Amino acid sequence: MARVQAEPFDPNAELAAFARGRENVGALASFVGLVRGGDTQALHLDHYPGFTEREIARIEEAAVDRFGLMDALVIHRHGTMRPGEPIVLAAALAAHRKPALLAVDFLMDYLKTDAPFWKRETSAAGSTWIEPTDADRAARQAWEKD
Amino acid sequence: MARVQAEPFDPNAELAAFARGRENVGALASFVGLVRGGDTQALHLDHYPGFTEREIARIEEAAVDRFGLMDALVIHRHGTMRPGEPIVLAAALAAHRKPALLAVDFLMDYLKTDAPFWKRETSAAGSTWIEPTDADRAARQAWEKD
Amino acid sequence: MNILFFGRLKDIARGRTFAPPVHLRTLGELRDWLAASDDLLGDALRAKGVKIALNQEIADPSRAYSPSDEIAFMSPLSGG
Amino acid sequence: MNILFFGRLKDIARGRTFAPPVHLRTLGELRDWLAASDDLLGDALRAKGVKIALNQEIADPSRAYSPSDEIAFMSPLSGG
Repeated sequence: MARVQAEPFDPNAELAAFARGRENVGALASFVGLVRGGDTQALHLDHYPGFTEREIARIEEAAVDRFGLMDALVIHRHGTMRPGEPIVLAAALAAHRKPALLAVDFLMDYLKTDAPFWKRETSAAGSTWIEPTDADRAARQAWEKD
Repeated sequence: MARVQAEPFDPNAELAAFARGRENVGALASFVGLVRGGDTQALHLDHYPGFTEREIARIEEAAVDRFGLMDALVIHRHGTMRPGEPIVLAAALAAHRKPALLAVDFLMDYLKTDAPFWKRETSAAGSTWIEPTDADRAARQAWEKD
Repeated sequence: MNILFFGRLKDIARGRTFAPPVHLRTLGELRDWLAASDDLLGDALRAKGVKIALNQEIADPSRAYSPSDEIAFMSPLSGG
Repeated sequence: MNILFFGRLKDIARGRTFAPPVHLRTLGELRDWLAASDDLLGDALRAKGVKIALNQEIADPSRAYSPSDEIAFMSPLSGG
């Protein structure tokens, strides 16, 4: 399931709902990305309504197919977030451990470079756009070689 | 924190407590291993009281050092578990995504081969010991090459 | 035609509306026409990693568009 | 001396207590003496991946032990 929302969410409540009532699951892997503190006062994420949701659903489907998952979950916020707040939750349910962990890594690499979001950070020094680094692109490309 | 207990636990409540009140965390990765259903009626895990806790703490420390984690968490059950129940929770808090995900993979690989647990499965056909496979050992050894 | 800008490009376009001439045919021609209208916008449109979406699908600059299309110029994505 | 068995070895030892002769000195000698007491236990003690712990530390068969030690023979571990 792919969800994009402005409202804060509780990753643990979402994970509990995601895993509830499943049969034969052996592995649940998950990742929560949070707004780091330090200099950051706020993080702003723009999205492209409609397109963003569809691209995330496409990334999820790719993960489910590639790793033989029982299910995948991505919840991604847009709008303004404060330090400590969750930005993104990615989770994978599988029969076994390795596919579940690999799938979460894959989901995050693809979300980083392929999901239509634009990230701006506000600190005391002002507001700056954050764009993907070469390392982000390399991580995404490594999956294409396998 | 390393905990070994006979009582069932709620992975999401544990994750929430683990992440609560942290400063400057950007990434929380986690893995929950559950008793698979199918033929399995119950899973029994023996441990070596004292030794098991210490070995898990040692594996956690290795993960914290190696990946520069802010903290690591392992909760592992012993005793008798039913399908659907969590066996193990491993989690890592870090500033960034990749170290958190790698640390969880590392924790699970080491728990599998180095933590003093012995696993027996009960099905309609009887009760059998489950021992680590060559693949488990290879996964553990791959970390030593890096 | 609905022209959208995202990320850094949105800041630079600043809500302006553009009325591209009717003789333009491809997304690349539209991009070049927009770039010529403003140096800052031109630099940003030619930056590494800028993508174009035609009706919410990533599209090549060689693709033709029609007046009813939704066209988005997108700065490098940064989700996750 | 406290001798413990874990995993498959525990099933085979079945709660028996062992009184090894006092002339034994190393963990390896103790293992061989236990193995000689019972074919099934012997096979299981020589299986791949069996480890010995001396006072809750993994130890080599060449290590000497004393009567007050806790010694554990452990079938291959399977946590996680």
